[in-house]
Amino acid sequence: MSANLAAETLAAYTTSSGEAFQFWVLGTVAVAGALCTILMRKAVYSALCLAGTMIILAVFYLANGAYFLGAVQIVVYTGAIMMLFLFVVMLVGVTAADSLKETIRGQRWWAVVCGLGFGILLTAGIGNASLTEFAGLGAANSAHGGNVEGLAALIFTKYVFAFEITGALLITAAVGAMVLTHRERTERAATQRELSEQRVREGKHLPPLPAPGVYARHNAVDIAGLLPDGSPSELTVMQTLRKRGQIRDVSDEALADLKALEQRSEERLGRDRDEEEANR
Amino acid sequence: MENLIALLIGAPLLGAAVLLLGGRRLDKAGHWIGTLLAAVSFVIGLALFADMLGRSADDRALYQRLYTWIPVEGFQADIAFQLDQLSMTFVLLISGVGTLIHVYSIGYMEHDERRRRFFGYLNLFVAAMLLLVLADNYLLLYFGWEGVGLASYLLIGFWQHKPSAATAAKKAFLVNRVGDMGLSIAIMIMFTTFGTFAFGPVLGATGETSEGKLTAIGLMLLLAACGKSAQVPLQSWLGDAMEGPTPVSALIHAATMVTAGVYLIVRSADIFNAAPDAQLVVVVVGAVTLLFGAIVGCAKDDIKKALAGSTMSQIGYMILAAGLGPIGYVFAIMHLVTHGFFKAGLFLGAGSVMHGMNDEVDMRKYGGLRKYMPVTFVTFGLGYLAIIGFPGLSGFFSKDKIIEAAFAKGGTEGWILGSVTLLGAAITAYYMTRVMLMTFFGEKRWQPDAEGHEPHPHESPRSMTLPMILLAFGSVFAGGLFSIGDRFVKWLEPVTSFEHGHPPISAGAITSATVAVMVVGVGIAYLQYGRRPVPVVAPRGSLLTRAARRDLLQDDFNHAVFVRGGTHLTRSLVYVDHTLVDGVVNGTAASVGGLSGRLRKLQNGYARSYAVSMFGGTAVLIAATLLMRAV
Amino acid sequence: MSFPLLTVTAAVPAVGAILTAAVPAARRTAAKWLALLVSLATLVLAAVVFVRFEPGGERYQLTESHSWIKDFGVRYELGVDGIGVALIALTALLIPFIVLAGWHDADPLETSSKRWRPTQGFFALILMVEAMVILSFEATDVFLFYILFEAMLIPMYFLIGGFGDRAHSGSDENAAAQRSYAAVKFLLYNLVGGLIMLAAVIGLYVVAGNFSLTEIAEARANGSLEMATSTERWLFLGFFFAFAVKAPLWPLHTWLPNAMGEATAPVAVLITAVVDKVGTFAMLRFCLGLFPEASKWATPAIVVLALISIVYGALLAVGQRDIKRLVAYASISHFGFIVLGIFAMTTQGQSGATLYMVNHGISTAALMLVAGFLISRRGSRLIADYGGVQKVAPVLAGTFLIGGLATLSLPGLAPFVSEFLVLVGTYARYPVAGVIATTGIVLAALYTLVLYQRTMTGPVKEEVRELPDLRVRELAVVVPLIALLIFLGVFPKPLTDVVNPAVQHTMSDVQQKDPQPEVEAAK
Amino acid sequence: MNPVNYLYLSALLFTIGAAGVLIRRNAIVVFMCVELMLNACNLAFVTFSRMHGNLDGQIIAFFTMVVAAAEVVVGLAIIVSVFRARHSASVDDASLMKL
Repeated sequence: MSANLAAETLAAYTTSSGEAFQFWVLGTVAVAGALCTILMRKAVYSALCLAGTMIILAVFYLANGAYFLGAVQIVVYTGAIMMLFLFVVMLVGVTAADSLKETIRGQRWWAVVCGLGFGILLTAGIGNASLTEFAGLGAANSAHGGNVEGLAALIFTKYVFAFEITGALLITAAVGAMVLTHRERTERAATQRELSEQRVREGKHLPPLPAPGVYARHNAVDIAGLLPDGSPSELTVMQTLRKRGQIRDVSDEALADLKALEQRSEERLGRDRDEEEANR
Repeated sequence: MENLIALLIGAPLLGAAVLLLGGRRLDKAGHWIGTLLAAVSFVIGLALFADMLGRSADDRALYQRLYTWIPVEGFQADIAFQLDQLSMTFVLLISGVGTLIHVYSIGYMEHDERRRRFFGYLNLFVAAMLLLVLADNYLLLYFGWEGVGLASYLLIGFWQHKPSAATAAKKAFLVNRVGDMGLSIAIMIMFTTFGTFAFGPVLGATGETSEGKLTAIGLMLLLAACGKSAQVPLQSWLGDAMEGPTPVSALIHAATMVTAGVYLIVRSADIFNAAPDAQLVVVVVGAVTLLFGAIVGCAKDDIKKALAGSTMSQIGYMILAAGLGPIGYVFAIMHLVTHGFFKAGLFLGAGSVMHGMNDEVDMRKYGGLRKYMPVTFVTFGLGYLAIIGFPGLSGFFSKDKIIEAAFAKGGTEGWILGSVTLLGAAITAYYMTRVMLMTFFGEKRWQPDAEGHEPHPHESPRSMTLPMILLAFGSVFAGGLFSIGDRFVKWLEPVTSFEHGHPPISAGAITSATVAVMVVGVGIAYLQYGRRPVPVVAPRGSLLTRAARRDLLQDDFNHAVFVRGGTHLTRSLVYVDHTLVDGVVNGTAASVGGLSGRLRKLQNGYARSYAVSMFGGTAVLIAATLLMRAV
Repeated sequence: MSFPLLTVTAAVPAVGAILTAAVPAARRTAAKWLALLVSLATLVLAAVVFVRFEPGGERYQLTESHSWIKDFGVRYELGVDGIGVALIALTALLIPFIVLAGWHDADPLETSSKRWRPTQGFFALILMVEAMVILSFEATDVFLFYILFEAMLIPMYFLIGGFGDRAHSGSDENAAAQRSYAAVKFLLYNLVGGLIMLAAVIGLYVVAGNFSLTEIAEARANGSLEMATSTERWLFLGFFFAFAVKAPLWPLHTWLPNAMGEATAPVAVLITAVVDKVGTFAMLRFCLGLFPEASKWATPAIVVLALISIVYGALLAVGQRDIKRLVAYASISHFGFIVLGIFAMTTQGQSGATLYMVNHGISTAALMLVAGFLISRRGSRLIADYGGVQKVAPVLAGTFLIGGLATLSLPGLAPFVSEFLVLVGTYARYPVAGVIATTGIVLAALYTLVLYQRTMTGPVKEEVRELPDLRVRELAVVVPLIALLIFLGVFPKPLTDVVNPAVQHTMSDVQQKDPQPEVEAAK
Repeated sequence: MNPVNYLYLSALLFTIGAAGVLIRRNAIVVFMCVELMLNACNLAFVTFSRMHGNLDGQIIAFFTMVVAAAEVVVGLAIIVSVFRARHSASVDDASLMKL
C-alpha cells in the first residue's frame, strides 16, 4: 500500500528514469504503430497497429497518473471500439487491400505540406510555451482518496450536466446506429420461382450461373472458371467476393498450368508412345 | 379693422375650397358662389380703403399677424399681413377687376361643363394674388407668388384635352419656376445677410450691408420679376399662355399676375435704390422687353397673341419705370393700374369677339365687326384709345409720365431711354390700330369652318358686356382721376418715396412728342390696313416680320438649346446611369461571378480535399496565433 | 419600472405580423382586416408617444434599458428624441394607408391552390417591416440598431421579390426575372452596406468598449474617450457608407429604381417613404452623434454627392418612361436634399432635413399610391400608354396633381417648408451649393409636370376611356394624405416643436453654430 | 525527463493521424486515423492534467472517449450502410457534393 502510494507520489511529482526509458521505448513503438496504421494497405493490419498504439497510450496514461483513464482506454478503446472496427472490416472485406495510389491531383503533396507545417507549428508552439515546471497529480488524486474518487467527485458535481448529456448522446448514437444499419423488410421476399420468372422476363442468364473453377484443379471458390476459349469468367465467382475484388486472377497462371499439364501429358504420352514404339 | 385683412384672402380661398371639393352638386350654383366671394373680397377691400383714407398719410399701413408659419430656431417665418397704400392699390385692382371678370366668365363659360371648376380656379387665383400683395415678408410673398403660378397653370391648361393648352400650361409653370429660383435665392441671400426676410427689417437695414450683396439680391429679384412678368429673357411663356380661356388671359395675363414683377421691384425699392447696377439692369430689361413685345405684337395675326405682345411691352414700360428709381416707382404703379383697366377691357373685348365668332382667333378672318357687336366695338375702342395714349384717356397720363421720367434719368442714358419709350409708343399705336382695323373695320372676311358652320357674329350677353363697359369707364377716366392734383403720387409717396424728375426738355415738349409719334403710328397702320383690304392668308412678309411672328426666334432658341439639349442630356444620363453607374456595379457582380466560377472548381466533391483545406486553415490559424504571441 | 411604451409600440406590429401570418388560408379578408387593425393600433400608440414626448425635456425620453449580451456590453436600450418621434409618427401613420392601398395586391390568382396564402404573408411582412423600422428609430444601442438595420432587409426582400407589380410590359417570366433581379439587387446593395457597417460597429466597440450611443456620445463630449483622427474617420466612413446605400445617395442609388419599379406601389412606398428614412435618420443620429469631427471633415465631399444626387436624380426622372421609376428617381433627388440639409450643419438645414424626411414620406406616398391605382387600372407602367385620364377620372387626376405639386415643393404643401429650410440652411454655409440645389426646384417642376401632362391631359386614349375613377377605399387612402400635406404645409408647428430641440442637441454634438447674419455680426 | 515530451508525442501522433485522413481513401482507415487524432488529444489532456495538478483534464479526456465511442458507433453504421448501397468503402466514391 505504501509502495503504491509512493509510486503515485513519484508519478505525480517527478519523472523517474524508468519512466523516461519507458517513454522512449514505447513512444517509438507508438509512433511506428501510428505510421503503420496509415501505411498498411489492408484495413485489418491498420486496425491492429492502431490497437497497439492505443494500448501504449493506455500505459502512458497510467504513467501520467491517470489510472482510471488508463483502464478505460484499454477496456473501451482497445476492447470495444477497436473490436467494432474489426467487425466492420470483416463485413466490408478483411483481405481487401487498398491501392495507395493517389487519384486526386496534388492531394498527397498538399497533405504532406500541411502535415509537416502543422507538426512544425505545433512543436514550435509547445516549445514556445514555458512548461518546464509541473505540479503533479498527488494532491489532486489524494483529495478524495484516489484518482477514481477524484474523477467521480468532479463528474457528479461540476460536470454533472455534461455527463448526463453525454449519456443522452450515447443513447442517441446507439439508436442512430440501429436506424442506419437496420433495414426493415417492407415487402415479402421473392421466392425462387418469382426470381426465375423475373430472369426470364429480363431475358438474361436463363440457365444457372456457371460454377467456379470448372476447369481448375481445385474447387476454390475465389478462382474464376475458364471459358472454353481459356479466358476466365468473373461470373463464376460469387458476388460477394467479386464486390470485394477478391477474385484470384488466375487466368495466366491457369493457362500456364494448362500448358504445363499438356506438355507433361505430351511428354508422358510421347514417352509412352516412344516406349510403345520402342516396344513395338 | 386690421382683422379684416385675412378675410380679404379668406373669402376667395373659401370659394376655391368649396367649389373644388364640393363636387357635381354645386355645378348649378358654383359660378354664383365664386363671383359672390370675389365680390365680398372687393367689398372688404373698399371698406378697408375707406378706413385707410380716414387716417393720416403716415399712419395708413395696417398689420395683422396670424401665427408663426415655420418656427425654427433663428428662422421665423410668420403668416402676417401688411396693408399699406401700395398693397391697397393692388387689392382694389385685383378684387375689383377680378370680380368683373368673374361676372364676365358667367356668360363666357356658360357652355363649359367644367364651369364650377373654372370658378374654383379663379377664386384660388384671386386668393393667391391677394396673398402675394398682402404678405409682410418675402417668404409669404413667395407663397403667393407660387400660388398664382399654380392658378395660372391650372387656368392656362383648363382645356386640358387640347395638347397645346397642356403644353402651354407646363411651359408657363416651368419658365416661372426659373424666375422663382431667383426669388428663392434672393430670400436666401437676405436671410444670410439680414437674418430675416420680413419687409420692415430687410428694407430698413439696406444701409448696413455691402452694395454687392444688394446688387445680387436685386438681380435675383429681377430674375423673379422677369419670370412672372414675362420680361426678356423669360418672356416666352406669355404668348402660349393665351391658350387659356379669355377671361383668364384678361385677369391673369394682362391685369394682375403678370404685373406682380413690377410690384416686387417697387416693393423692394430700398434695395434697388441702394444698388444702382441692379437698377441699370432693370431698366435695360424693361427697355428691351418694351420693344420686343411691341415688335412681336405687330406681327401676330392671332388677336390674343397680339394683345399678349402688347402686354409684354406695356409691362416693359412699368419695369423700366420701376428701374428709374424714386422718379419712376409711382408712375410704374399708375401705369400698372390703368393698364389693368384697359388691357383687361381689351381682352374681354377680344373674348367677346371670339365668343361671337365660334372661337376664331385669327384677325384676318374678322373684319367689319363693328356693325355686329356695337357694345364690344365701343368698349374695345375706348380701351384702344387708352392704350395708344390718346390725350385725355388713362393711358395718356400714365405713359406720358413714364416717358418723362425716362428722359429725366439724365445724361445719355436718359436720352436713350426716352427715345426707346417714344419709339415704343409709336409702335404701340401702330399695332393696336392694326388690331382695331383688322377686327372691326373693313370688309367681312370670315368663312365657313371645316364643318361648314358659318359664324354668326352677335353681341355677347349682358353678363359679358357689363364688365366690359365698367372697364371702359376705368380706361377712360382712371388716368385723369389719378393725375389731377397728383393724387396718385401723394397716395403712394409715403410707401415708395417720390422725387420729381427733371427732364432735360420741357414736359410740354415731351407730351407733344408723345402725341406726335402716336399719330404717326396710327397713320402708318391706317395706310397699311385701313386703306387696303387685308389679305385672308398672311403674306410671307419681311425677315423681321417672319421672325416676329415666331416671337423673334426666342422660342426656337429655347427649343434648340434647352429643350433639345435637355432631352439629349437626360437621355444620355439615362444611358450613363444604366451602363456606367449600374454597369460598374453589375461589372463587379459579373467579375465576382467569374471568380467564383473558377473557385467553384476547387469544390471537387472529394471530402479529402476539403479536409486538406480545413487542415491547412487550422495550420494558418495556429501560425497566426503564434505570430501574434511572438509580437 | 414605468410602462415600456416604446417596446410595446414596436411589439404590437410584430405580434400582429405573427397573428396575421397565422390566419387560415381561406380567411384572407380576415387577415387584411387584422393587419389594418394592428396598424391602426400602432398608430394610436405612436400618437401616445408623440403626446407623451416633452419637447423641452431630456434629450432621450421614454427610455428603456435592459442587459442583453453581457459579455459585449450589448444592451436593449431604447429612447426617442424629437427626430425619432417624428419618424415613428410618420411610419405608424403611413402603414395603415399602405395596407389599405395594397388591399388587393396580394390576392391569389384564381387558379392557384387553396392552401396558398400569399395575402397573409404580404400583410404580415408589411407589419414586420413596420415593427423593425419603429424599433430602429428607438434604438439607442448601436448593436441593436445594426441588427434591426440588417434584419429589415429580409421582409423587404420577400416583399419586393415575392409580390411584384402585376402591371408590366413583357411576358410573365420576364416580369418574374426582372422582379427577382430587383429584389436581389436591393438585398446585395444593402448587405454590402451593412457588412461595411458591421466592421465599423466592431471597430467602434474596440475603441469605445460598449455600444451605448448615449454613453459614447457623452464620453466623447467630455473628453474621456479619445479617438485618433484616422480611426474616427474610418469608422465614420463605415457607418456612412451603409446609410448612403440605404438613403440612397449617388452613386449608390441604382437599386432604388429597380426595386421601386418592380415592387407593388404600396411596397414601393414602404421602401422609399419608410425604410429608406432609416438611412438618413441614422446619418443624423449615428454619424453626427458619434463622429462629429469626422462628419465635419467629410462634409465637403458629402455635400457634393448630395448635390449630384439632387440634379442627377431629377434629370434622370425627366428621362424615364416608366411612371414608378420616375418617382424613384425623384426620390433620389429628394434624398439628396435631405442629406444636404443634414450635412449643412445649420439649424435650418437639419430641421429642414428632418421635416423633409416626414414630408417626403407623405408626399411620395400620396403620389406613388395614386400612381399605383392608375397603373392597376390600365395594367401598364409606361407613361406613353396613358393620356387624357383627367377627362375620364378627374378625381384621380386631381389627387395625382396634388401629389405631384407636393413633390415639386409648391408652397402651401408640406414639402415646401422643409425644402426651403434645407436650401436656406445650406446657403448660409455653402452659398454655391445652395444655388446649385435651387436648380432642383426647376427640374422637379419639369419632371412632375411632364409626367402629369403626358398621362393626364391631352386627347383621351382609347385604352383609358373606360378607366373608373377612384373608389371609396382608394379615396380613404389619398384624402387623409393630402389633407395632411396641406395641414403641415401651412401649420408645421406641431412637427417643428418636436424636432427643434433635437436639432439643437445635434448641433451641439457637432459643436457647430449657425453662421451669424452679416448685419447682426457687424453689430 | 520532462513530461512535455508527452506533448511532443501527442503532436506527432496527431499529425500522423491527420495525414492519414488526408491520404487514405478507405473510409474505415480514415476513421481509424480520426480515432488516432482523438487519442493524441487525450494524451495531451492527460499530460496537462498532470502538469497543472488538476483532474479536469482527465475529465475532458474521459468525455472525449465517450463522445468518440458514440461517434464511432454512428460513423461505422454510416460506413456500413454506404457500403451496402454503393458496394464501396472509398471516401472518393462519395463525391456527389461537387457542382
